[in-house]
Amino acid sequence: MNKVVNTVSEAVHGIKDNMTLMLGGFGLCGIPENSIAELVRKGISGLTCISNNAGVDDFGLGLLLQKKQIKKMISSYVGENDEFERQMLSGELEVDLIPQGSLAERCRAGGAGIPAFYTPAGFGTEVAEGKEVREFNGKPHILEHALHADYAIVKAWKGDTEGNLVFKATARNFNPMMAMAGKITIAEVEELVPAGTLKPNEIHTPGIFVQRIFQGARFEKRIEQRTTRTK
Amino acid sequence: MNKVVNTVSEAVHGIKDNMTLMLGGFGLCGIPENSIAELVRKGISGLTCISNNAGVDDFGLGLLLQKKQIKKMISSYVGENDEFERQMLSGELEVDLIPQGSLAERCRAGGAGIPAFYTPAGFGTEVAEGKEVREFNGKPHILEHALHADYAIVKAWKGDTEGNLVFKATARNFNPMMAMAGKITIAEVEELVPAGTLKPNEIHTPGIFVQRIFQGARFEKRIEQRTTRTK
Amino acid sequence: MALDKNGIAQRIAQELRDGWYVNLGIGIPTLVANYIPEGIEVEFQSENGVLGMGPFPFEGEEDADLINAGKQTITTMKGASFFDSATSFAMIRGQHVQLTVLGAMEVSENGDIANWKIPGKMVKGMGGAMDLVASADNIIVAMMHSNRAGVSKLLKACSLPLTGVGCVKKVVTDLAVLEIKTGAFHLLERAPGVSVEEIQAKTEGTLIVNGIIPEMSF
Amino acid sequence: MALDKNGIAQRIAQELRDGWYVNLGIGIPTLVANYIPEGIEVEFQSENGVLGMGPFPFEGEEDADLINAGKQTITTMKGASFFDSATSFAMIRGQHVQLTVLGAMEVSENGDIANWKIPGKMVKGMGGAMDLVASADNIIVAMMHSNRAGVSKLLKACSLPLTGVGCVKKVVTDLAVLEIKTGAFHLLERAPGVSVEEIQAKTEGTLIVNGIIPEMSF
Repeated sequence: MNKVVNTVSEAVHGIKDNMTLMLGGFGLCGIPENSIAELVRKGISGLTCISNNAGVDDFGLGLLLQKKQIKKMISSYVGENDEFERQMLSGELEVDLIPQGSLAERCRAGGAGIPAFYTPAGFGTEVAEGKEVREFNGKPHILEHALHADYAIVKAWKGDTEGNLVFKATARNFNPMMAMAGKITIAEVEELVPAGTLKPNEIHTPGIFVQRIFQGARFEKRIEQRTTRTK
Repeated sequence: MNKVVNTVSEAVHGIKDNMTLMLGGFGLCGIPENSIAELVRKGISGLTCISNNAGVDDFGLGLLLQKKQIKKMISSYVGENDEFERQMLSGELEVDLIPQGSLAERCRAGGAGIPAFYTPAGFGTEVAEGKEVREFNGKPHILEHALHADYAIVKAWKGDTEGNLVFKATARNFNPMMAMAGKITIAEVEELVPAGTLKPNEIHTPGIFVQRIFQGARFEKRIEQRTTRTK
Repeated sequence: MALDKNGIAQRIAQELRDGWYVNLGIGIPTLVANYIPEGIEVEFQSENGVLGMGPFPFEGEEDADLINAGKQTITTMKGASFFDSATSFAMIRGQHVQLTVLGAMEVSENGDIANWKIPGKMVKGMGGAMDLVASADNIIVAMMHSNRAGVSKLLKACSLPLTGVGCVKKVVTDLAVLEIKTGAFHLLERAPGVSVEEIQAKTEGTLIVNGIIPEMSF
Repeated sequence: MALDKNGIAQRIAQELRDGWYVNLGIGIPTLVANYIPEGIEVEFQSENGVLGMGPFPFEGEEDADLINAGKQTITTMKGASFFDSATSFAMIRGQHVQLTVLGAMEVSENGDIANWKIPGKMVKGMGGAMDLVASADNIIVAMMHSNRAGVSKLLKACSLPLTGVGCVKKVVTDLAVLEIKTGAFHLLERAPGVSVEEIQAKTEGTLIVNGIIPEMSF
């Protein structure tokens, strides 16, 4: 089952104004930077973006924010982005903040056909407002619903022509769950290899979850907080 | 964090009559056969066993059934075991049959701190009796609760001294979720290697889920349905 | 003449579409893999944790760690992957598998299916069947039209404990291809040489026969 | 004298026990890793998907694909593992992590914590904090006793939007170690040279002082 598309333009074909997208990554780590650049170039707007973070001012989803292409963000942490804060406080941008574990689990649930589940996270806080509360084992939990997206865009280290993916280190993060939850899932990879190259035992995301795959033309892989020690 | 115990006897230490155990495996594939043999030898009885299958008459959990050490089975499919059927139909053995996907998800939920979730599986059947039914997206779902165990016993291909595990092919099956859901998780492995040998990117079950690990003395790895084609 | 098991599998194989992921149950459904139409690529999922199942191994090449959901030794194709049971049923429940083919003891005219239990006699368990039928959009039942006692398996209502309700859309038997909709079995095709009258006689549930019913072609 | 941030971290490190998996939040908690007592082995989890975090890399050895939850470049120890965010929070929610250390803007005498939002002013988001505080059995808050304006952060009730309710069991500040139980802050230890009176003056919530309060020892 060949899933290969040749260009980023072909990969994001069909993404239209006002759609809901999931985008993998944690901070700037493991983000689909080629696809984001293409969405900026194409000027698709009114987007609802489900992504743990919102990039920084001049990289990642920050680029889409700068151009005001995002209508709504569904994230857990957005603290590295001045333009984001400005748009949110001014009311230009809708924001739905979700506990990180609930965000991850809601994406997985969306991909796994679990419409809703109970979690203790957020009980007694703003996050629980309007949500059902139920006690299990004497502890209150809130009901959280699955998340879905028209397109999920993920970034992997290696991928094969059948859409099987392998992630590197902490660049894995939200990518596997989002790959499961997209109606159409686009994977951009650093290295595209023939089917049969990746060991079946070592595949993180089976190709069944991926509809399109391409090798990104260029990965900047910017580091957000370069931290070192001295020898 | 060294999790190594030297013998199977040390590994199952603390397992007592009337406890609840989870045991990995699908059919006879990927079952913790050394630990099962030790439970038979020790004659621990009144056990509640959560396991997808119940072994065959003379191997796997079938050995514990022969000795009537099992009080209750929680499984999805038990069709390969005459003694099982006899004990069940005669009422000697309590049996809770659960859809396979719900069994897997309920074990995962137990390990992941999700007390309950909704699934469409089993709606309108015996499985749904006494369970809450709720509609999501116009489709009825039933509420299923997390499963937990006093001890989870899993079998892996390779494991390191810190309890990190790698499974082989379809011997993975229920083992990773059960490893998550045991208060104490025992892993028996074909090959025990020093920490640092397994690549961090290729570990299926992180050591945090494993409390004890040992290299099994002998693995028969019996094949249940040897099926071949001719050249 | 009524089809044999291989004939049923061969007819079902015509339902496959290029690019589909397919879950085949134990028994007749397993045989479908032998009749994939030319020019079509499909990939087989087995719920015990493999995608990209291949044919049975050659003798001496069996691997105890590599089996299908029927516990049979198998091989894998290029591009295969292994995963745990939770992920496997995420694929199924999340509707990533395009077609499920499974056997049944009974199917009713409203699409109910029973295939896991005969009270007091046989209780093997449902395995993955309840997840499969509750989740899949596209379910084909492969079975004989009547049981060994000659009693119809296409019923007004199932008499056995259900596996799922209102989920079966298509049934392929040794006698016919039938679609289930509007609370009835709609006859689509006859097995070669089998008459509409014979199918009618062997179908307990409501059978709709609309116009001329063609023979299956292979 | 009040402790500095490193002092707070050093005191918290005394709470570590051999064999624990520990999640350290951003800020002061991160510094705890520098003071692991001798003879004790702990492993650090970062919720973005790594177990077995090591020290920061040497210059030139940074890997953009290897960061902690604070987005800082890190290294890994022998026996480390990587996993996705769902698995990471399965560890946290499933109580496989024995200790969580995190910062706070406010803590109340019944164990409520606020650390993610100042309405109208600052909304960075809760990140993983809500999952951590709702799930962990053992939570230590590391923070300054008062904010920059000199206002106590140990309150009768939090004024800011909550991160979690009734979850904090212990607080270590620049002035004191306090246990939260029975709806009050119980003073356990004083920073070297800091008086009970000073701690009392700087604690808005109910403070219980029982007997002689020892100084922290390092």
